Amino acid sequence: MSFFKLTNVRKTFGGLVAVNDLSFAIEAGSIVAMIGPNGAGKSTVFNLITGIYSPSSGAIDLEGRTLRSLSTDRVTARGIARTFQNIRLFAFMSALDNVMTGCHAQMRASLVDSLLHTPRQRAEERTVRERARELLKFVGLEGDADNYARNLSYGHQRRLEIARALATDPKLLLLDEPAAGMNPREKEGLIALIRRIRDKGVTVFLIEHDMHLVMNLSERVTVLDHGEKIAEGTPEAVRNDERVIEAYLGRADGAA
Amino acid sequence: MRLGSALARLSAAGLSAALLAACSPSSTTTQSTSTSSAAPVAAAAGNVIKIGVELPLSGGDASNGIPTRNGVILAVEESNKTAIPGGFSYAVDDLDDAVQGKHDPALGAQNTKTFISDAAVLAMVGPFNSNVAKAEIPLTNDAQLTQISPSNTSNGLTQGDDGRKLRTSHPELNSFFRVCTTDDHQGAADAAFAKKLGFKAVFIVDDNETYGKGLADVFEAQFKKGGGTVLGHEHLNAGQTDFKALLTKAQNLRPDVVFFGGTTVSGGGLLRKQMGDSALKTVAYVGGDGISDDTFLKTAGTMANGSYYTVAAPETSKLASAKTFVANYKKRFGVDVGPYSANAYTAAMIEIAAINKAITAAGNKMPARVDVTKGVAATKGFVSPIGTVGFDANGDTTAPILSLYKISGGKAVFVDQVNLKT
Amino acid sequence: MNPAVRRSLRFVPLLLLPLVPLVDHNNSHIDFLANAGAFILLALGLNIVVGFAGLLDLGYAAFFAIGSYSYAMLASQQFGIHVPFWVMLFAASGIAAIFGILLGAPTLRLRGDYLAIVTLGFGEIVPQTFLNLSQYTNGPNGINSLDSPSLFGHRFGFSATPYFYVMLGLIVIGVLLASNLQNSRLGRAWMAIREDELAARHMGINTTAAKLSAFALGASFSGLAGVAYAAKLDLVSPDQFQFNVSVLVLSMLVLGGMGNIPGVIVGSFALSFINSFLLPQSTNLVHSIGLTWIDFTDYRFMLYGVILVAMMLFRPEGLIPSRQRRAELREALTDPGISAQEQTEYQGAAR
Amino acid sequence: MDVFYQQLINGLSLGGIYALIALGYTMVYGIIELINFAHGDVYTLGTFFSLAILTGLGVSGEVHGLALVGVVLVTMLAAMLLCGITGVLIERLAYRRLRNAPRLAPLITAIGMSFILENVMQLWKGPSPISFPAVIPNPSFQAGGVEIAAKQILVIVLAIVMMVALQLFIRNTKMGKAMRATAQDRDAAQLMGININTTIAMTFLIGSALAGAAGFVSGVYYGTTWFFNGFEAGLKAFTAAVLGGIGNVAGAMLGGFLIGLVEAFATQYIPQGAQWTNVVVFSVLVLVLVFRPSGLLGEAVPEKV
Repeated sequence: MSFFKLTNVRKTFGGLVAVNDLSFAIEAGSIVAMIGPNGAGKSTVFNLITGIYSPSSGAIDLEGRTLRSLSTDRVTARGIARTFQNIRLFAFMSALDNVMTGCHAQMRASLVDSLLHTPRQRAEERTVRERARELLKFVGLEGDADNYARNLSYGHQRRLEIARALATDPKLLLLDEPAAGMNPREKEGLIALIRRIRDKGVTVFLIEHDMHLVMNLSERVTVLDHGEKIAEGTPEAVRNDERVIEAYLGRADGAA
Repeated sequence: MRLGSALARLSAAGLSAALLAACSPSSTTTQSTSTSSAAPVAAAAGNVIKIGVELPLSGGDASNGIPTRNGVILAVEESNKTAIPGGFSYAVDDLDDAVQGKHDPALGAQNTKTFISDAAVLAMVGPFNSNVAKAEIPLTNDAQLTQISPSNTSNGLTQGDDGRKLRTSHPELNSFFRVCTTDDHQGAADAAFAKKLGFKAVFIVDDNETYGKGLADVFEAQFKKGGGTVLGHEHLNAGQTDFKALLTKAQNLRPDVVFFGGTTVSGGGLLRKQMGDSALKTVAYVGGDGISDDTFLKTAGTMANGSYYTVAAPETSKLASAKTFVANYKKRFGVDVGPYSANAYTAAMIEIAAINKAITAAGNKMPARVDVTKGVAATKGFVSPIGTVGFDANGDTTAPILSLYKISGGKAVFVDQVNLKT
Repeated sequence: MNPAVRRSLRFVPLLLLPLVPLVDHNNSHIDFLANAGAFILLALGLNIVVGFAGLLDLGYAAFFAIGSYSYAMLASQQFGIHVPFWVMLFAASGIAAIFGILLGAPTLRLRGDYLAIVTLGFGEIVPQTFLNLSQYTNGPNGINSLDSPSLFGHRFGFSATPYFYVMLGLIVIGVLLASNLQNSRLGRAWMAIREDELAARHMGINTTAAKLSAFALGASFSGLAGVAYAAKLDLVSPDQFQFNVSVLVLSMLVLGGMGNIPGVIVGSFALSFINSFLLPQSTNLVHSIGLTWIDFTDYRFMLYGVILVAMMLFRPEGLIPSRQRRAELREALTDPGISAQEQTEYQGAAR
Repeated sequence: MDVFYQQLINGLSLGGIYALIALGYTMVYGIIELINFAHGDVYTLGTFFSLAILTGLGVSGEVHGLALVGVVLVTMLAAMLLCGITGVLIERLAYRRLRNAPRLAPLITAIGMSFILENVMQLWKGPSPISFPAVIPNPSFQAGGVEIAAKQILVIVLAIVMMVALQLFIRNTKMGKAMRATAQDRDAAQLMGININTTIAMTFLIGSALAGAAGFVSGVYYGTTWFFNGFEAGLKAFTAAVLGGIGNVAGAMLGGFLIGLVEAFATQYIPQGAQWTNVVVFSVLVLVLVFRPSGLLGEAVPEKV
């Protein structure tokens, strides 16, 4: 049984087919990537996984249990976290609060606890605050805990988004173009960070345009074009796949 | 209109002393204050006794309120020319209960509290509207402050269980009186007049307010009792301007008269006007005193002709005691009397007579409010511009006289008068 | 002096508040303060909905009406039921909360401005229904002669002083609860929803449940205010709960500072004061010097309007802002380039 | 059945006024996604302006023949122009600065503008209903037991003519195309060289002018107005716009007529229905928003992520 699996997933908007008959599997503890030209439907796949859209047909399973018709927050609670292509932090909350918000699903404080600040609630707040600080440290933002998210640099915002996603305690982490807008040095740092995340036991599934990063990091690559899978395999295999070269690499190299 | 503001009820107009203390909340003893108890009021400022006037004085209702207030002003001015025991003099303290042009019960209650906390106020005239009275009666009952309304016609204010419920603090001593007749009288008079005029099938509309609905309910019952047919009874929405659908519903039932319970501004004027655009163009229109104002003539335009209304007062020109009042009023204010000017004048005169007596009984000192109230309650055979007035145990007038008017040629013409004394 | 001590010293004047009725014997002042208290409670409640969770509720007066009518129907001779005032405080806030959930459950997935309009529609329906169901509510007459609350055998009657203490007590409780909420798991969830609803969902926040709880809690505050206010006025009638009451409370929030509890209190007190003292008093003043055609109270709605417009344009964070709200609302004004992008994202999230 | 058809006419003529107001709502919402709360008050202002113009022209009663055409055209066009300018001013003063602010901000400002306009009108003409001269002779026609007044035909025809004219304008003129482009993607439109400020101002001009026309017609039709008229009418017109599918011109018209019909039929067929009309209309609003927020003719918009 695969850790995570898409089976014959299809999504249409009106008459437009965004994702067509897509199947692939991800093994636990791996780092995999999805590539494809702009508009190939990559972000739509993420949105299908996290319950923003529901598939027109097909199945999505995590650890053998279907995610179908689960709302986004339930998907998160099942153990799938994500970052966004265009950063969606809580811009006017501190970095620490951003990460603490990510702990929401793990927290048990009820409405009554929240109203009365019961001892249980206060203990939980302390624990969560500690955990959030650790996560900030893990991504290298320990100095930015009290800054507004929007006042952080671009690269730091990307890291904060990862810390926030990790706060939900995911089994599978979806990263949507994590390296976009980063300089080469930041990218190296990011590669190291993603490896450390995997070493913690989190499976990483990323969308990326940066071939250097993809080839360096990922164990398997899925290639999407016009909503269809055109290739799948190790980075080397994909790199040499003729359809991929034709559909994607030839064009993207020039663009990147 | 419907902006019956909650904030407005917070607004206590006429708190001139209050502002001082608001600026310096620590000032302790300088304020002359009174609790709302029935204890003799000792620390009244100066030797002026105030008659509190609580009426709608602004906006659309002002055409009712201002001529009514003027009646009180005239009574006070005339009384001040006579000898008052104890060297006191009288003054009018008026508060407006209209919020954005419409009477508001909550503001009325607030105004009443203001009067209650002013020790110089020994009696009130007002309010004009029954729903306002409902909010005020428990307060004046608690303070045992006499309150005479010139125009409240709703039965429930004084009679039956409803009336008793309002006298929460002092069920044994009523302190609310009225010199006009009640809705059952007005509604009954309307029904009697309607029958006399030969109408057989009525369509009833009311404005879903205390006065209008009460009047319409009594009319409905009485008209049926008199053998008439009630084809329908509908309630308007506040602020409604389109009555076409309602009139279609009505015209289809072929009434020979439309009865309206309510006031001009709550829809009475517009409803009549729009009848002109419907098949009910030639059908008669009957209402209570709520459409007895000039605004009705303006709003309904030419359609005002053919409308009838009753006023819960005798026609002053038919009453000898009224002639002097009408002349004096015209001299003082330069305009003709309003429908309730004489009632307000009478109310104030009854209060002043009772206060004068109470002053003498208290050894020419400021009397207690409760004694004034007892004096007013005992009023019998009081000669006034509206006839001979007295109060029954509920505080209702013992001489319920109603007049019917018809509008023709853009003017109200006296038609008939009934005395419903039983 | 250490800063914590200095900070707490700022609150010492608040401790003097309970002494006001002992010092100021003018009934109308105490009456005003008690009424203002009811509006502070309402504003605290609406702040949970609008300030914390960012949901614009334009029918808030409906919940006030439900609270008031609950008391009027269950603690008067209307049906011969006489539930004690203190029990009704809880019961009515519960009833109001239930109506909050009933309204919220189907509508909360709507985008922000649609939600505003639905609540507005609800705000129109509720008082009209109380008016029309006259066999239960006495229609336009309203219900009066409500049971007077009593404490240890002392009947409140018509004196404003006991209500002043009731309001003060309720406000203290309300402030504690609201600030607890703000600094809790739920409070953070609301903030997150306000900032980016879609991202909030990805944090595992059940946004519908979080919004519903904001709606219900906000409604329960107005239930409390409704009971206390109805008992104090001894009357409920349908025209006490029109749209302008909802707008008035919203103006209080906008004036003081949405999302910030001290700001909300200052805003609602200031507006109550202006309405009850400043406008009538200045009218009396100009009347006394002969300018009788001027009536400042006629400009009341102009005032609300000007407050809403001017504050949103020039000081959207309110007079006493919260740090976060200030940043949110300010930077959108000064930095159109960046926020334009955010705006489109925000729109996406709200759909 | 006569009653049914009579109420149909009543409903359509009431709905015609809602429809004219709804057109403005839907245009503004379509282009800047703002519920222009003050729009209902601009409509009332239209009646007030018309009244002032008629007074200025010295018209106080029925006018006949060519003079009638002249008076109606002059008054209505002038009222439309004045309302249009008012709308543009409101946008410039109260909304433009907030175009990029969180959505609640301009909505709150719009409510504030509404209160300001109401108060201004109240100070102008007082709080009571004011009468409006019956300019147009009002003969009525019998059609199979149903009586149709000339004014009712005027309202219905005018609403349809305005809607069609607006459709043609939006479809065929350069400005109309700019409006559509701006509505779809403001940034892209700007890149294409469209002046966003002018386009939005133009939207307010046209929408408010239509409200002005509605104001004139309502004055003539009811022979009365008052400062608070626009609150409820505006709310119902917004309901109409939502019912038809907000942003959709034909939908606004359809919604307007439907809401008018709902009111007329609720009055007729619900026992004591008059008092329930508002409850029924606002329930329709709630139900439509809950079950079909895109309205009858609108399209569901997929979520942007």
